[in-house]
Amino acid sequence: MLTVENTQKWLNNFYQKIEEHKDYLSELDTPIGDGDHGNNMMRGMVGVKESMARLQNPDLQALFKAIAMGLISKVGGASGPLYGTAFLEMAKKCTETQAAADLILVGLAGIKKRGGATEGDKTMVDVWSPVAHSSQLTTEVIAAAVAATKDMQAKKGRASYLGERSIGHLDPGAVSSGYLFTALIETEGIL
Amino acid sequence: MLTVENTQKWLNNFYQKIEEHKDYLSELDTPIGDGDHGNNMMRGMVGVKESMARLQNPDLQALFKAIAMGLISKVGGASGPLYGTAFLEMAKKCTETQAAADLILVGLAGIKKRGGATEGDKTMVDVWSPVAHSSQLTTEVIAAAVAATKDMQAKKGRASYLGERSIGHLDPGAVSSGYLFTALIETEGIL
Amino acid sequence: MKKLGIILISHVSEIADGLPKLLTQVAQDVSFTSAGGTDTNDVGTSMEKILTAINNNDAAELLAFYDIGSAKMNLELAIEMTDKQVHLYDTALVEGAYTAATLIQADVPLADIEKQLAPLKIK
Amino acid sequence: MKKLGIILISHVSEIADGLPKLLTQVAQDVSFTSAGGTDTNDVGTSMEKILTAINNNDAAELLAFYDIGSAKMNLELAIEMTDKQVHLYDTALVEGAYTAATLIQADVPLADIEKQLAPLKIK
Ligand SMILES: Nc1ncnc2c1ncn2[C@@H]1O[C@H](COP(=O)(O)OP(=O)(O)O)[C@@H](O)[C@H]1O
Ligand SMILES: Nc1ncnc2c1ncn2[C@@H]1O[C@H](COP(=O)(O)OP(=O)(O)O)[C@@H](O)[C@H]1O
Ligand SMILES: [Mg+2]
Ligand SMILES: [Mg+2]
Ligand SMILES: [Mg+2]
Ligand SMILES: [Mg+2]
Repeated sequence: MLTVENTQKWLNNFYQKIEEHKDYLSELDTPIGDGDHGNNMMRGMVGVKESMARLQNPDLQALFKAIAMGLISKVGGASGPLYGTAFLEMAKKCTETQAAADLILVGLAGIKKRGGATEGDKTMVDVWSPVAHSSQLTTEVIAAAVAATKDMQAKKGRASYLGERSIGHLDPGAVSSGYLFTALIETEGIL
Repeated sequence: MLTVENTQKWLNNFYQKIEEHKDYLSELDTPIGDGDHGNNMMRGMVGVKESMARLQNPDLQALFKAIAMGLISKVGGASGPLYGTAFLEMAKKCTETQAAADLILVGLAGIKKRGGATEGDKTMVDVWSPVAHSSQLTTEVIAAAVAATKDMQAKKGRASYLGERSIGHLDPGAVSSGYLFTALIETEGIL
Repeated sequence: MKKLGIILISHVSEIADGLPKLLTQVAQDVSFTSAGGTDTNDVGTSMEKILTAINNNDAAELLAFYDIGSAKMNLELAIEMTDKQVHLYDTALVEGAYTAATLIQADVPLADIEKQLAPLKIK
Repeated sequence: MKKLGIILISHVSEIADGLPKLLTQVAQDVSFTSAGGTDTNDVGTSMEKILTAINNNDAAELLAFYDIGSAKMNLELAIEMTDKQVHLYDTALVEGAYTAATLIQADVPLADIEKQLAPLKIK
């Protein structure tokens, strides 16, 4: 069950993981992209932190919106509107249900709508979807989903220009999404 | 028969016509183009004048090359490489024949090669071609060829984007080509 | 001023801001606004900049052209946040915008403009 | 440095000079040179500037992309005046150059690059 408090903790934990793995994410984005995913996400999470800090006694919806706008205004790359739309959709849904599984599901739908990608296209969808559909979210589920992007051929995003040559590399957005859900598992009281 | 002397006179006469009709040519280029044909040709003819002035005792080939390079380096629009290529082709041919009819014919071929336009596409080709193929070049031949572009639909150049809407306007490059050949008729000893 | 305006979105501010120079030549009466680069002017796009380009355009109905995928996503987000009517085209950026500008200037109706844009759809 | 380079021709210098910013991000080892505007930096193209862009490119074999028709004519003239091998593509300027840059960086052979450029041919 997501609350204002544990959602803030979750995002702060995600911030730390992005900070820690920033260079790795940009490295992953170099052979099959433009090498900025780590920097993009770091800027985005700084935006989220600032955005959250400006809130005064927010409800869950206001919090999700602030997270979304932080990402949308600061990332600058595809992952900004994608993660941003996911959190916007969560903001819409969270007055109805606060169950993590339900909110991840609407987030996934938002990402799919925004980017037009589906499962197997070697994008963050390939982590969001197995996570959203897992009966019990574990680090193994996440690790398997992230790893599976390695053998996929990219059909969306910059990596898709490389066709078959995109095979053999992890998708950077899948890896950062893995951190998001690992941070979720690590935050007490959500699952 | 073209000589160094009468070719210089011809181009100087063309310069004057361009100077006189500069605004009209740009006006013609406004509804079906970008409104710069007069300025382009004026810059080009200043280039030709400078280019010719730098020559010392040129032969006809050197003169044609200088004319071509003046146009190519100064016009900045489609008419630069088009007129330029016409004069480059004349430069190649003029060691073999100095008859105006022959040289206009190779000039026409150069324009067609460079721009890919053919008769009826509403371009300068529609003046060069009737002129090149006329048994006797008169101002009537020129006037008729220029006027005929009015009812044509443009298939090449900026005007072609307008499709049927290009009908009803004279082609600016056809009009400037009309001046070129009127200047030729007016230059004694060429025809 | 024409009823239809054009907005231009690129990852690079110089491209977005340079395009109106090409287009104004053939479309003096069309309003062009552009959004290029991130909010810190790095390579990327900014939803806020796109929204500003939409709002600053003199026309109420806009044709939008962009360079690559992530620009489209920020564009769509901006479109969801404005009251203006914005038509988004997956055509070649420069060539699509050039074609549209020429046709708007000549008062061609939107349906006919879209017919001429169709073969320029490449993404 | 890659064996293939890219030259970018636009009527507007900002577009020609801005494009390498977009492309270098995905192709750090490709040489990009550009020619935009006339010799007096007005809207248009300059055969001499194009020739300079060809000559200044670090690669001996080049892929050339341009915006609209008259740029192509000056480009062809420049190609006739250089010893370098220059391949001219009638593709969308930005999108064609982006695709080519990505593929050159990944060491894709020219024949395969051309296959991927084919659907982007719009002029
Ligand atoms: N159309 C899309 N649908 C879903 N995810 C996408 C799409 N395009 C890109 N992505 C995700 O975004 C990641 C790249 O993000 P980032 O590097 O920040 O953006 P950019 O490619 O604009 O530089 C990819 O690894 C992929 O996971
Ligand atoms: N592909 C072409 N073949 C032949 N002539 C052409 C072509 N494109 C344009 N023209 C001629 O060039 C003229 C326009 O010249 P100008 O205005 O100087 O160039 P631009 O269109 O680049 O501004 C047209 O009126 C037409 O006669
Ligand atoms: Mg990236
Ligand atoms: Mg990026
Ligand atoms: Mg013109
Ligand atoms: Mg022009």
